[in-house]
Amino acid sequence: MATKISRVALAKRLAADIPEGAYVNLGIGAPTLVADHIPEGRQIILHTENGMLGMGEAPEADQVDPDLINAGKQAVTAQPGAAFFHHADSFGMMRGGHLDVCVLGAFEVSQAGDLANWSTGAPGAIPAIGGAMDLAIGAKDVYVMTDLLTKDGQPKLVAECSYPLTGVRCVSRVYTDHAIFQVTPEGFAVTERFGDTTHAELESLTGLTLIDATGAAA
Amino acid sequence: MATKISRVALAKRLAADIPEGAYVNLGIGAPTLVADHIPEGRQIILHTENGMLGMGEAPEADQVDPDLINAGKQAVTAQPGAAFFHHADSFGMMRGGHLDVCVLGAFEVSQAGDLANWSTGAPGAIPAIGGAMDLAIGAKDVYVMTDLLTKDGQPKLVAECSYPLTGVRCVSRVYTDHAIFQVTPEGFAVTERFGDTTHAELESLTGLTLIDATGAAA
Amino acid sequence: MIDKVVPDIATALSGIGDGSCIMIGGFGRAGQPVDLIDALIDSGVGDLTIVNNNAGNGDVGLARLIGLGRVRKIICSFPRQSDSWHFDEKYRAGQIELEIVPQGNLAERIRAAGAGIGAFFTPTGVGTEIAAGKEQRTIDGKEYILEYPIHADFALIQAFRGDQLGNLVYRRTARNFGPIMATAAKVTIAQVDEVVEVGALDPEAIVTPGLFVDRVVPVGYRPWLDETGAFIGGVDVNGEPLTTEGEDA
Amino acid sequence: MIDKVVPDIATALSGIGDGSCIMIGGFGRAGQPVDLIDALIDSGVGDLTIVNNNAGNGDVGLARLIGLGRVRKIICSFPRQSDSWHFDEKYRAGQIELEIVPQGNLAERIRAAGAGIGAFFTPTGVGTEIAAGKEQRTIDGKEYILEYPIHADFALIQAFRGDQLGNLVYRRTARNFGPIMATAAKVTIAQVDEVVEVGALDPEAIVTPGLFVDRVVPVGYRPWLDETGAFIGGVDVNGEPLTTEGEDA
Repeated sequence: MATKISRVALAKRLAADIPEGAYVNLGIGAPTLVADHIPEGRQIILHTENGMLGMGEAPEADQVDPDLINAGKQAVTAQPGAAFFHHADSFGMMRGGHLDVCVLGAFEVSQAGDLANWSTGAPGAIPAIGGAMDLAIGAKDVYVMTDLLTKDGQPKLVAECSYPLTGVRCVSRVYTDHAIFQVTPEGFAVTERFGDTTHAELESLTGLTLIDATGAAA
Repeated sequence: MATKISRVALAKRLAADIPEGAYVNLGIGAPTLVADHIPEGRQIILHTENGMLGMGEAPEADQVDPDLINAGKQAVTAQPGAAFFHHADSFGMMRGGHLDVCVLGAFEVSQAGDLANWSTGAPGAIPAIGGAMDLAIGAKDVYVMTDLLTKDGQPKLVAECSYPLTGVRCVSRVYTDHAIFQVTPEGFAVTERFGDTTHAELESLTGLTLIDATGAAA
Repeated sequence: MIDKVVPDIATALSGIGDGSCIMIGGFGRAGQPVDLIDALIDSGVGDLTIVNNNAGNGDVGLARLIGLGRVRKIICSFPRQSDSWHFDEKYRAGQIELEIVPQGNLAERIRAAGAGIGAFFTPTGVGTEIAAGKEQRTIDGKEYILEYPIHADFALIQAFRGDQLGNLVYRRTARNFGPIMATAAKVTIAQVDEVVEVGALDPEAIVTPGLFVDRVVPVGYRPWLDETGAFIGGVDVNGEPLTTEGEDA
Repeated sequence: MIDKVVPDIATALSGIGDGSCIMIGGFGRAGQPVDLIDALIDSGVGDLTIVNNNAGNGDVGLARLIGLGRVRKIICSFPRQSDSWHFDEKYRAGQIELEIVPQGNLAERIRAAGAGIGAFFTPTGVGTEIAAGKEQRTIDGKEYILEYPIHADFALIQAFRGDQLGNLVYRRTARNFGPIMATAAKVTIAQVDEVVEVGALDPEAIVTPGLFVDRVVPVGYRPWLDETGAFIGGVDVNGEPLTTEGEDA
């Protein structure tokens, strides 16, 4: 049996945790996959911070409307009951804590829930923040969806972030291809392991002391 | 010849100074008279801080709409091109300096342009501010429209206000039944006297040293 | 399916208990959630903190709530009116706490709560009594005082039409405090004249997106509108039917 | 009669001189005032400070303005993109100053300028590089940094329809920065697809009241709309005509 699950399986697993009626912002990249895997019959409402609630899926090619895009500047559609608003209102919704869930990618997440996902801090790199810092504090729950390891095999779950921070103590849960980690005052708690991944392996891969919470009631 | 003009004549005189295309908020009471005396052919747009631009005159009795009122909670109408907005947007317009003129009543105006018009400070009086303090700083020019003297014969133009202040250094001009006074760094400058009022009389009535600017170019 | 429409006013108000902080929309009769306020009175809750522009008029609505001694504290801009006798009496007797806030600062403080702003510098009130004890600062040559957000447990507002998702539109100057109060409360309850199909409200014209609204209760069109929502008039500015001269005679 | 409609783009841009601070609306292609930007380039003005979400894409519009060396400083949230080579080159050469602002703080700072707020405490950016040198404060147990308004001399925005009074409505997510930039500039210039009669825009749905707008210039409906303003499509997300497979082959 494998020690990790696919990106699509992870999107599906994360989607299962988003409750009926939730207002959700899916960050650019992998998190957008979550929208395609919401369980049948469950209604969630997608926010896109450029100014819409009720975002729908991508349109047919000949129906692309350059005035109807998401925060990744991709063409989208509007669902019945959608609403448009300007940038100050849209970011006010996030900052004011009205969204239930933001799902974001990450370079690193620290045990304290600090998030680094906007810059690798490489010398000479041109900075670009966009909505990253707003999204990091933009919902009641901020979920990170990511591979546990970088392509170089480095863990993305760390004691302290080495990359420039996007937000401090903002992540509530990390969905990785190996396991789900809850951020707790005592550090990362593993709530679910995928495949035949063991607790010891997760501790070995991350170099962290992890709490085993897989036996806890859901 | 009289030494003062009527309230209606004063409204007419003030109205003549409001330029074409101006955005104007007329405070509760006497200032509302100004709306009826805008010179023929001149278009101004009235703001009411409860949430409308493009306020029109009072409706016929059977056309009163409780949902269409001014800041004095009187029934009004909406002119073509009117727009409705919420309270935060409406007061943002004022605070942000987007209105050209506010016309307000006053208990006292000081030489420095301080305004007192919300409370006489009587012991035991129940306070009520409403939009007064917002209006006092709510336009590029704040005009006060008032009798020069109280019913007891006390001048409303004073060296320093004795009543609780509504705003500091906020009044640009005072239109009274005796004369028009511009607030300048050197004190009140009389720009126009009504009837056979003399400069000496104005100084006598107010007890202030006044600048005679009636000879200045308009 | 998301359905925020509740069947009746009592259900709409469920969870409001003693000691709650409640924002109530409206300016004059416009935008007053009269049915919700009446039901709040009937519910018997007390020790309330109320946020409203005024402190009640006459013997009904908010005035009655105050008269019944249910309001511990009121945050408002203009309590004293010719017919605010219930408030006046409680205030003079020291039985109600008053926090008076200039109307624009009140609106901005409510908006700040909804938008997650921790505090803001406003020029309104500088140099006046209301600046007493407040932090003052000169920024770019202009003076400001620091004001803090006003949060609430519940907001009771009136809107014109709403849908199952909680999207709301208002009517004319009845919009006033509704859209900002909806953002500043933990639970926002809207009475609407009519509930319409999801998709019937123009997405370009929705004023309060459903995200801010928890419960929607339809109460029928206000008396000066017909059953389609069109204006018919025949009332005074308080919404009371016009008496004919014949009746007066 | 008030008439803010100007006959052509050149008139619309009159008064913009070297050293101006200019806000430019848009997020992606949506809401970009492309005709105004092109005319700004043609006008030859330089030493500009530009406020925009990005720092230009490809070789047109804002990217071209930057490439031509007309921009002294840019205030934006996301300059680095796959096709931001003009900005990248100027930035690496030290020929353009960059003030990077998280997108929500950028929006709120623009809104604050329009609403007369002197400064505000925001939680966005706390504990990050952008908090460096900024005043920090704990309010009600939560940390915030202090941010200041961004004012401009001119705002160039795109709206869908406008009238002679300057009232504007937008189209879908093209609304983005337009309504707030309109409030924050001394002179706001809007390109609209069509000018309609005063009174034709629904007073409940006007997004930018004319008070905020100084000049309105009609430029015709955008390519993905027909002559009535109805959506017809046939373009990619950047508004470029779709190439047929036959043409590609």
